[in-house]
Amino acid sequence: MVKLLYFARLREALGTSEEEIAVPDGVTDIQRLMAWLAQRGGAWQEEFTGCRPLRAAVNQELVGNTSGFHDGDEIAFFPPVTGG
Amino acid sequence: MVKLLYFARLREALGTSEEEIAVPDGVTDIQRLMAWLAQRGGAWQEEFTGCRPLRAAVNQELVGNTSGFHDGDEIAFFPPVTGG
Amino acid sequence: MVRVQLEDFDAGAEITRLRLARPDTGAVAAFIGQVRDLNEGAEISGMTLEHYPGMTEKALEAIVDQARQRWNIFDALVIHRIGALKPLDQIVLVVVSGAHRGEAFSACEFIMDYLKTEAPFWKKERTETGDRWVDARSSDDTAKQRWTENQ
Amino acid sequence: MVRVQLEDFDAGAEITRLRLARPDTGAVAAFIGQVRDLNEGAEISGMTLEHYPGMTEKALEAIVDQARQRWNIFDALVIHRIGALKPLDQIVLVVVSGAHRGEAFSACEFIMDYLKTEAPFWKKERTETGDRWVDARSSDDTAKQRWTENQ
Repeated sequence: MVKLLYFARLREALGTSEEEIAVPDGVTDIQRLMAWLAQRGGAWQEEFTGCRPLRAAVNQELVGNTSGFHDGDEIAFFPPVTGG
Repeated sequence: MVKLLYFARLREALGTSEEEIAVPDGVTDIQRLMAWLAQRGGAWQEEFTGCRPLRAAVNQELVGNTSGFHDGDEIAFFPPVTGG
Repeated sequence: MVRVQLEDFDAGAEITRLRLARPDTGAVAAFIGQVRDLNEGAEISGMTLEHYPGMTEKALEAIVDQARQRWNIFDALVIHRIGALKPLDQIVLVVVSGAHRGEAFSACEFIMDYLKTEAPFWKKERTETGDRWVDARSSDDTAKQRWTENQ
Repeated sequence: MVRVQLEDFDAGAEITRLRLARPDTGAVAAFIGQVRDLNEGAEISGMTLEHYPGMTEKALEAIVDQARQRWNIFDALVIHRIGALKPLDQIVLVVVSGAHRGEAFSACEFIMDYLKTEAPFWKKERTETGDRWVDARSSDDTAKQRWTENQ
């Protein structure tokens, strides 16, 4: 099981802010996780196929798309940040 | 007649803060004025022979040593500034 | 120190606190960001700032740590607001104290540039034609890149 | 605006004033310089700041004008104190407001760098072994030169 979090525009587009979910074997990095989420279709497909800029964090650290993750991790997806 | 002003360490070394004075014909720029003041000897010689860094202003504008001046001008000499 | 809060802050009081904390402090650089009444041609009546509780604080701490490692500064403070804000409200305060001005200025600007690109905050603006999420600006990426080129 | 004064100033109030002056202000950069309790290895018990009445104000105005020509800023304020000061007293305040942070930061640092090398102020420090005039620092000339090289 991993915990997935969605923020800001992405949260609104997906209509959800978080979920706890078991991912299939083989879905072991951010890139594969995004591809798997995109298969849900609709907004998921639009958001996770890489057309819109998206950032990912694993356990609250920014990571690149090739970064792996493990069972129990907290994985967040969000648009480029716009604070300050 | 020109008005001469001295500031900070220079003022203390010369023991005077200002004077109104007629300069000889031919003393028409800062360099020549400094040489003429150096001829007074003592502290004047020490301060105006160019060994210590000195700045000059004519009518409250910083100028270089080759700048000229005219009758009635206010000419100031002072060490490099140390504000802020 | 890093604070993420709903409440407004007293920039003057924070600056004074850092300024007086050490008698060998010679320089304090500060930055305040506030909500503008217009953005990209549209009038803004307000905005909401969302963040990622936990990660946002960590990201800000990491940015401040980087600044401390890179420059010889005494202290650095970041306060960033979240929630509903209106034009002329303060959004962010960065204060850096040090012995001399050059390092205080650089560290303060570095913290802002990194905050703009690495700290998880998102702005949603309220305009006459509806709400909209603010897009990230490429100029912010450019501003951040300076710090890696000028090593 | 430029002020040369004996009295202390309220940095927070000045920053707030510039910040709120225009609703399209997004960024305020500020700098405060204060008297350190030590300089070049000696303990400082106080200092006296001398200036050139008339020229000092003109020089500061000229520096602010240069900053305004060079960057797209909304307002700039310089307050510099003269007379007797003691450690932890504020010496100088520079505040710059603008739409965006990059120009506010640059203009604020530019004003300080030019003030340090072009505005007629002189510091005399009181130390345990007597009074001494502070020497100009070559690092201040270097800091100023950056602005002509980066055109």
